[in-house]
Amino acid sequence: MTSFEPIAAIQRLRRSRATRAKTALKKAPFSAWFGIVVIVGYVFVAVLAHWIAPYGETQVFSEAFAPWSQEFKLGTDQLGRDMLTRLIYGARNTIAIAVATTLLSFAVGVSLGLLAALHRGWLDQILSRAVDVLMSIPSLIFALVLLSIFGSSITSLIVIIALLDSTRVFRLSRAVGLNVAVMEYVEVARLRGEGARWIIAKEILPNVMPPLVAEFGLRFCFVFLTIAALSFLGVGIQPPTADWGSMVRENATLITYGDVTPLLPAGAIALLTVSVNFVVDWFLHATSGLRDEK
Amino acid sequence: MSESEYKLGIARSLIGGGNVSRRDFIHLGLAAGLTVAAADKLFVSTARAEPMQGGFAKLGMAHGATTDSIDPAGYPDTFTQTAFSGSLSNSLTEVDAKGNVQPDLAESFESSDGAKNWAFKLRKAATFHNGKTVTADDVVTSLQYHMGKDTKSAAKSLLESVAEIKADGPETVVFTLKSGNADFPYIMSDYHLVIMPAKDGKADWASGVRTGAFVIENFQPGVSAKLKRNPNYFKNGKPYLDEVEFIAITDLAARMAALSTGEVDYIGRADLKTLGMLKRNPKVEIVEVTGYGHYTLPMNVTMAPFDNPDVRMALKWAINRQEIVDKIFLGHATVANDNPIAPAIKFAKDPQPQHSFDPEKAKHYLKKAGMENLKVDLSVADAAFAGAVDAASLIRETAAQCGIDVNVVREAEDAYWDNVWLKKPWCASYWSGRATADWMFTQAFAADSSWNESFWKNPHFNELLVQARAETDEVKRAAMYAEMQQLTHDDGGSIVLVFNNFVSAQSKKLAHGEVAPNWENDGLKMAERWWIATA
Amino acid sequence: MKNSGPGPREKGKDLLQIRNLHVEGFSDERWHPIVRGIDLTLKRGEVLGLIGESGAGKSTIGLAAMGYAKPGCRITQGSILFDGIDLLAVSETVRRRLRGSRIAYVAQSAAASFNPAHRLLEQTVETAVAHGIASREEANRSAVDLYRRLQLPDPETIGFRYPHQVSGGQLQRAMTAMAMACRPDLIVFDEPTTALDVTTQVEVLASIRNIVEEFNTAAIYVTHDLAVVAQMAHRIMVLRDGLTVEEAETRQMLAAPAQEYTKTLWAVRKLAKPEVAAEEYLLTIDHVTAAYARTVKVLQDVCIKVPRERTVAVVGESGSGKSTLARVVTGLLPSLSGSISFAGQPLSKSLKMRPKEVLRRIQMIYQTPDNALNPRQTVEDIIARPLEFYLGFSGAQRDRRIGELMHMVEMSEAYLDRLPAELSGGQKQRVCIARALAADPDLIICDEITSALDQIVQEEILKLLMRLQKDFGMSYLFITHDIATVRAIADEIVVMHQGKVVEQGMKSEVLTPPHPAYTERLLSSVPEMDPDWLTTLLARRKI
Amino acid sequence: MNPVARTVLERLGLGLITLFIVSIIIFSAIAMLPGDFAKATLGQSATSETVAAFQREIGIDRPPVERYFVWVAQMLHGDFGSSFASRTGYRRSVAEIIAPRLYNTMFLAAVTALVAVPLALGLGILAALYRNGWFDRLVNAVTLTTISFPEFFVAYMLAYLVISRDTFIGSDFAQSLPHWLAASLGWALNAVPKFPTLSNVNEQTPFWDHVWKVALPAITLTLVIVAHMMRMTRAAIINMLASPYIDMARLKGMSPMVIVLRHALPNAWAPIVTVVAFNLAYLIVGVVVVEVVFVYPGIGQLMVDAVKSRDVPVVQACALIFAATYILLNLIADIISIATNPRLLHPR
Repeated sequence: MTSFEPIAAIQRLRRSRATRAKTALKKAPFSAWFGIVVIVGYVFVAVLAHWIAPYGETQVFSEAFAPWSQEFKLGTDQLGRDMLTRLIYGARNTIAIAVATTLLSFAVGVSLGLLAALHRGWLDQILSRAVDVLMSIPSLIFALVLLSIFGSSITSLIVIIALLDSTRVFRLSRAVGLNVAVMEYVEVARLRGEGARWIIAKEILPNVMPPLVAEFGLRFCFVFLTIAALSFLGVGIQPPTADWGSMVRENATLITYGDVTPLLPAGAIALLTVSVNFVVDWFLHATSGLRDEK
Repeated sequence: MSESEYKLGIARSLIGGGNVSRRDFIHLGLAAGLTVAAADKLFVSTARAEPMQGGFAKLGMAHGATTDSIDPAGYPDTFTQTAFSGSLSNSLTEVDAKGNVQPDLAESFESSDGAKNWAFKLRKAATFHNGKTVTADDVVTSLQYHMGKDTKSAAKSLLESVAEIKADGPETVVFTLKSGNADFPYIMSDYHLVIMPAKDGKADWASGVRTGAFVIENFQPGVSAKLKRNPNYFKNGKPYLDEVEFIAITDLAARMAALSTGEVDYIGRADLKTLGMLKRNPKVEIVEVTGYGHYTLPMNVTMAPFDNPDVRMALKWAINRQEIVDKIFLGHATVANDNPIAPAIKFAKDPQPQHSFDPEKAKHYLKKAGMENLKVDLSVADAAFAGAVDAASLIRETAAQCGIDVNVVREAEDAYWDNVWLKKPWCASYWSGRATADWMFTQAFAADSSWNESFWKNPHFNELLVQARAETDEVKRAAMYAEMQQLTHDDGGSIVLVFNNFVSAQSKKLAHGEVAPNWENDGLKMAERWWIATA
Repeated sequence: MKNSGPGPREKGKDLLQIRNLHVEGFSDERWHPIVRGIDLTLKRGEVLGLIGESGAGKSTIGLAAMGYAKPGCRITQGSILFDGIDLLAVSETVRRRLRGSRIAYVAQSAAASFNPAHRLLEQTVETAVAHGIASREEANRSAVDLYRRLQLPDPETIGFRYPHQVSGGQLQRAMTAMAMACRPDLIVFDEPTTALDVTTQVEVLASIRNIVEEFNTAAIYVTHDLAVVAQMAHRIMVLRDGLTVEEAETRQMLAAPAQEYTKTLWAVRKLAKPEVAAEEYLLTIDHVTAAYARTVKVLQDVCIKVPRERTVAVVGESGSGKSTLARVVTGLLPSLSGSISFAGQPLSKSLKMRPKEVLRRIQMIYQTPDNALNPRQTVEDIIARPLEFYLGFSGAQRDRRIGELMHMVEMSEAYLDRLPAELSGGQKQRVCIARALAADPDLIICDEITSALDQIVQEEILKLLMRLQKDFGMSYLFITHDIATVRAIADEIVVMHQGKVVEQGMKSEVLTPPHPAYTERLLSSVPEMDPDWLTTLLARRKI
Repeated sequence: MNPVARTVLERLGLGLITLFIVSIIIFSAIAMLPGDFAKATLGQSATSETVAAFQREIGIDRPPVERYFVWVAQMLHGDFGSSFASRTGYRRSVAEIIAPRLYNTMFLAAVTALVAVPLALGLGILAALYRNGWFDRLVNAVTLTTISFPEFFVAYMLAYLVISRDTFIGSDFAQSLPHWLAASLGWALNAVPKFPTLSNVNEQTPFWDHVWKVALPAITLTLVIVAHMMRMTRAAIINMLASPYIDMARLKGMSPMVIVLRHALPNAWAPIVTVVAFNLAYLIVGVVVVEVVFVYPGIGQLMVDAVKSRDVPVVQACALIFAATYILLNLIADIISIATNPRLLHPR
């Protein structure tokens, strides 16, 4: 079946990316809008945490587990810290850590994955086997061991989770990279004599962005869950830094009695995860050009 | 005795005899001036006060690991301690609910030569589970298991003071100590020092054959241990239960849930946060005793800035202990005063003044020390004690108000005792407490103790310690201990924050007498001492 | 077996009537018209050829005849009356029952249109069984019969093979069998032979024609190839941009097209460049043998010389090794043995060993510009890179040169900001040419660069290439399967078959008989405009 | 050679190398951890003498390289060695420690898989069939939400459901609700089966009892893994729906259901089984959190315990089992991918 060319397109000049984004946004479904609004809200809160939060991050008040009131909108936590304040600072810390972790894991995973896809041969073999080895070790327990070795500072937390996560990013980027690396325009670049760095950065990367961005969104969310699971196993973020994963863990026992406190940070994580996924779904749908019926 | 008390007395004795109905009892209670509800409650608790035979109890323990074993060289946590020391085995002595030492496998004990020589006479009726009589040789080999160069026992240091143990005939064991110790029988109650049968001159721990109230039936390390009643137990009538199962439930929420759903009848270390909510469950009851255990923040006094007593004093005044009790332990603890001797222990005397949160005093001492911009690291992990990290967070806040910058360093929980304790200048620590002042001081404050966690070497304190140990005049002894407690309070390197309470929760199905405070789970002996009230 | 041409046949009554059909397609967040009011009538047993360039809407009309619009398309207006049933008015269930049983479809790429997971036989009988037209046994028997009639090898067992296990030509015939399985009244053939080699195409065309005649099935035959449609259709309808240009009986249409557009379509075939003998050789391929997995030799002992300022056309069918030849010359596939010299210097076998200057002097242009242009780079990025990379151009110098290059390939500078997706096929190929020119090369390897293009566009591109050669004097190594293209552009011809050079020489020598057997077969299989060509050819081959 | 046999041999060979490297990594990681078994066991009551005696007895006073090779030699004889928790005259072989735990883990994984995999496939297929409809959106939103909560949180919520079955009516929360709502919620909660919140099984637990006891962990894990598999199933099928042969099937008059099941699904197996294998591997290697919450004696908790106590032989054995599981499941996924792809199974 031949593809049709829009008749009107020939005369039209290229529209800027901004206008494209605008038209795309206009057509975004409700779920995507919802996701975008929530994410923007979170970022807003995270960036302005210092100004929005009613109290200091670690400020302690006399009453622990205070009920919701005018003074403490969401009550206080086990140490008498304002819950709302902790949640707001939690947004800042958690999102910052998750962003840093995901960026690092993508920097490592994508560059190595695309390099493997481009070069194939022994480099690909070595990297792929190394990734196989890493993936065959249970990541949560391995992270636990590594954190015990290197100490659970925020830096090592970020680096370790990022490295263990990067194996998956490697696999994905290698897989999508392979599809692009066989394209003729990559061959053209190789025939021209371009170096690997240029080919990866200019020829391959721009063409594998959609699946990578989608994966970025998902991995970003999983960082929260990983931190929560690690803090469940006793290694996590240094107190008194507020982060949602640890906050869920600290208050988890209250769930058994139907107390809503642990729902707040867990809900914060869940809302963000769902929102990111909505946006990712829409993004994938919009960029894949995959048209199905209806 | 008032009339109402008299009537209640009658009622109680009637129930004890089993010949009074609930309705009759409530009538008598009403006559004695009680409300219906109160009388009913009294009926239930009184009825439950009389031990009954039979039944199966499932006990949820807060610990348990796959490396657990029945080897008494170990017993690292409440699972092994309660199941294998308290239920399966006996030591020579035990500590009762009042804190007094009582004979257990020994029938009696006496000292001579300024408490330097001790003779323990064994019970005649005592037999091992395999029917063999307990002899003095068994005792000697059992204790020697924890002594000597090659022992791996955690109790080794306990017996450091013992120069010689020998059997004097089949029923008497004689101890010769390196120096006099009036409290020696207390040491013999330690949960490691259980008596095992001797086999080829060595203590045979692996067979699981002991003297205790229960016989081991099935043990899956880290999961559960099932024990059944020892019909030939030397204590008359005990134990009451036919069978007990200890279940390792390390997760707090899981433990609480298991009790709520009735899947276990008892849980150790209940969750303080949700205790209030658990109390609303009509089938559940909370048991709380103030133990000997205490949480400390030892400062290494050989290192700057803690080598300066004024810095230590400033920190002692910079901590809001009441807040820690209220928030970390939710009131289920007692404020301590930098003195490790729990109020329930003999010779305990609260030193003055009570250290509390006082920024002015803290600043005063800081100024005196010339360190107005003090910055210190506090190394903590919840491995030290549950809530250590939170407590450190609170300390950081209060210290900040005194001009002290406390940097809380969260250490890895693994290997905390190996890497942090006795290594970092200021960290968190836990002592389960000792039954006597001497024992406590000797292990944690004596200059030559390897567990002197603050490396505190006060010459006067150490002199007093040796003198008091051998002193048999109770009054003089009391004075010496009071002075020592004042010294740790004023000069010592350990900040003793709080004494902890043992908070457990149980189904009302279970009943018991007064609960011993020396260890958790009724002095580890709950299986032997408790019974099922309503079948 | 009858081998008569598609002469006037006895026509039945009207089977299909399409009136005022409008179809729209969705792209760039907008609905665009694809078909803009088409009327069409087809009688029982009649074959109608739909012809036009890409974008003319011919496939869309073919599908609309089945009451179907591709995902992303919609029928907005009109009526489609099939045997009295208004396909647009009835429910999807009714349409579904008609599809496959009374109206069948044969797709362009059989390889892609057969489900790789099922055996041929299962797929052949699927509709008949699912619609309850025949029992499985009957359907199987009938399928074997059809395989036999369509001259498939081993008709009894071929049905048990999977699609990937049979050749393209066989698949196309199996697909025809699948369409025939329910003895439909109408079959839509959508470019059924476009993806095939010419020699295979002849056989498939013959099979299709026979079976359609045998069952007196009406057909809509969609193609862009005039010579093919001339063999197959009774009547031809020329389409452009979703509108009918003209419609007539085949012979009449071929003899006297009425419309200007139709005439230009007809004219394409006449381009031919006079050959010029070689003076000096630029590239010498000497006894080169190459293989992919070290086992299967794709090139065997190939010797080719490319003269300066001349075009050497390498002709062959798929699998002949002609594209591999390009890869060996560019260094992408190091040869196993033999040597290549370029401008008198030996050429390193591997790409990595070649200096930048050598890389610059050999450029390559690919068959599908869609794959050869990075969809995320603008035209300017694409053309600028060789200038920066090889020549170190920047700033105004670079911009000026880009302007010149755009001018050379006859494109407006307004296109510089566009992404490839916003260009037409011909424009994309021009950008590829501009990119190659930017390096100022001595040799350009053109790998089937026109075969994905419409014929009118092909002609323009070929003309452009010839002009550029005249102006700048580069050599072309022109790889193609299309004899018409060879006629148009080559000075010398190399015929390849199964990795070996069958024949080479000046164009005139190679194209004039006598030929070696393979060349003969290849040349004779190229369809001609004569409606009797197929009949004659088959008759001749039978001898 | 038969492509399946070749893949199996190749992968098993690579798998052995992987296992070897994993064992080195794990061994070194544990060696780098602060402390050792003796110190970890003795904890606060350690003295240098007792630690030294302990180290001598279990042989960790030897240099790590030597210990590693001793361990390798043992492994080559098929002996997993003894746990450090062994004492003279009281051997606790690693195999004996692991066997019941492994069985439990496999049991839970099997029960979960039996529920989760068909559920995920079914939902995925239905979502693909009714794509972009309300059913699709609903399933998507629900599954997304379940994976958005930390695992232990889901577990506790389920436990809460079971607990509040009995306690809800009397709770403050219920009192704060309007009466009718509280009553109907209470009624709904009553329909919740009284699943045990404690999954403490042992070797004597009868089969059906075991199934009953793992109900909550299995449900938790199902909620955790279904989303991933379901989304992949849906995506893989929809991806296939863009193929020309799907167009062909439509033009052959096939119904949407037939198209999805007969034409799209058989070609979508490869990505689906890959993701299913990934999740099954997770069921075996990644469930430590759920094991802790429901006190289920599985191998994850065993490994965490062993890491904490530095019981190297047990850690090594667990790591190898996990790695082998991962390798085998991936191998099986590859075999299924080959078996469902005639191009690979029947080469030309």
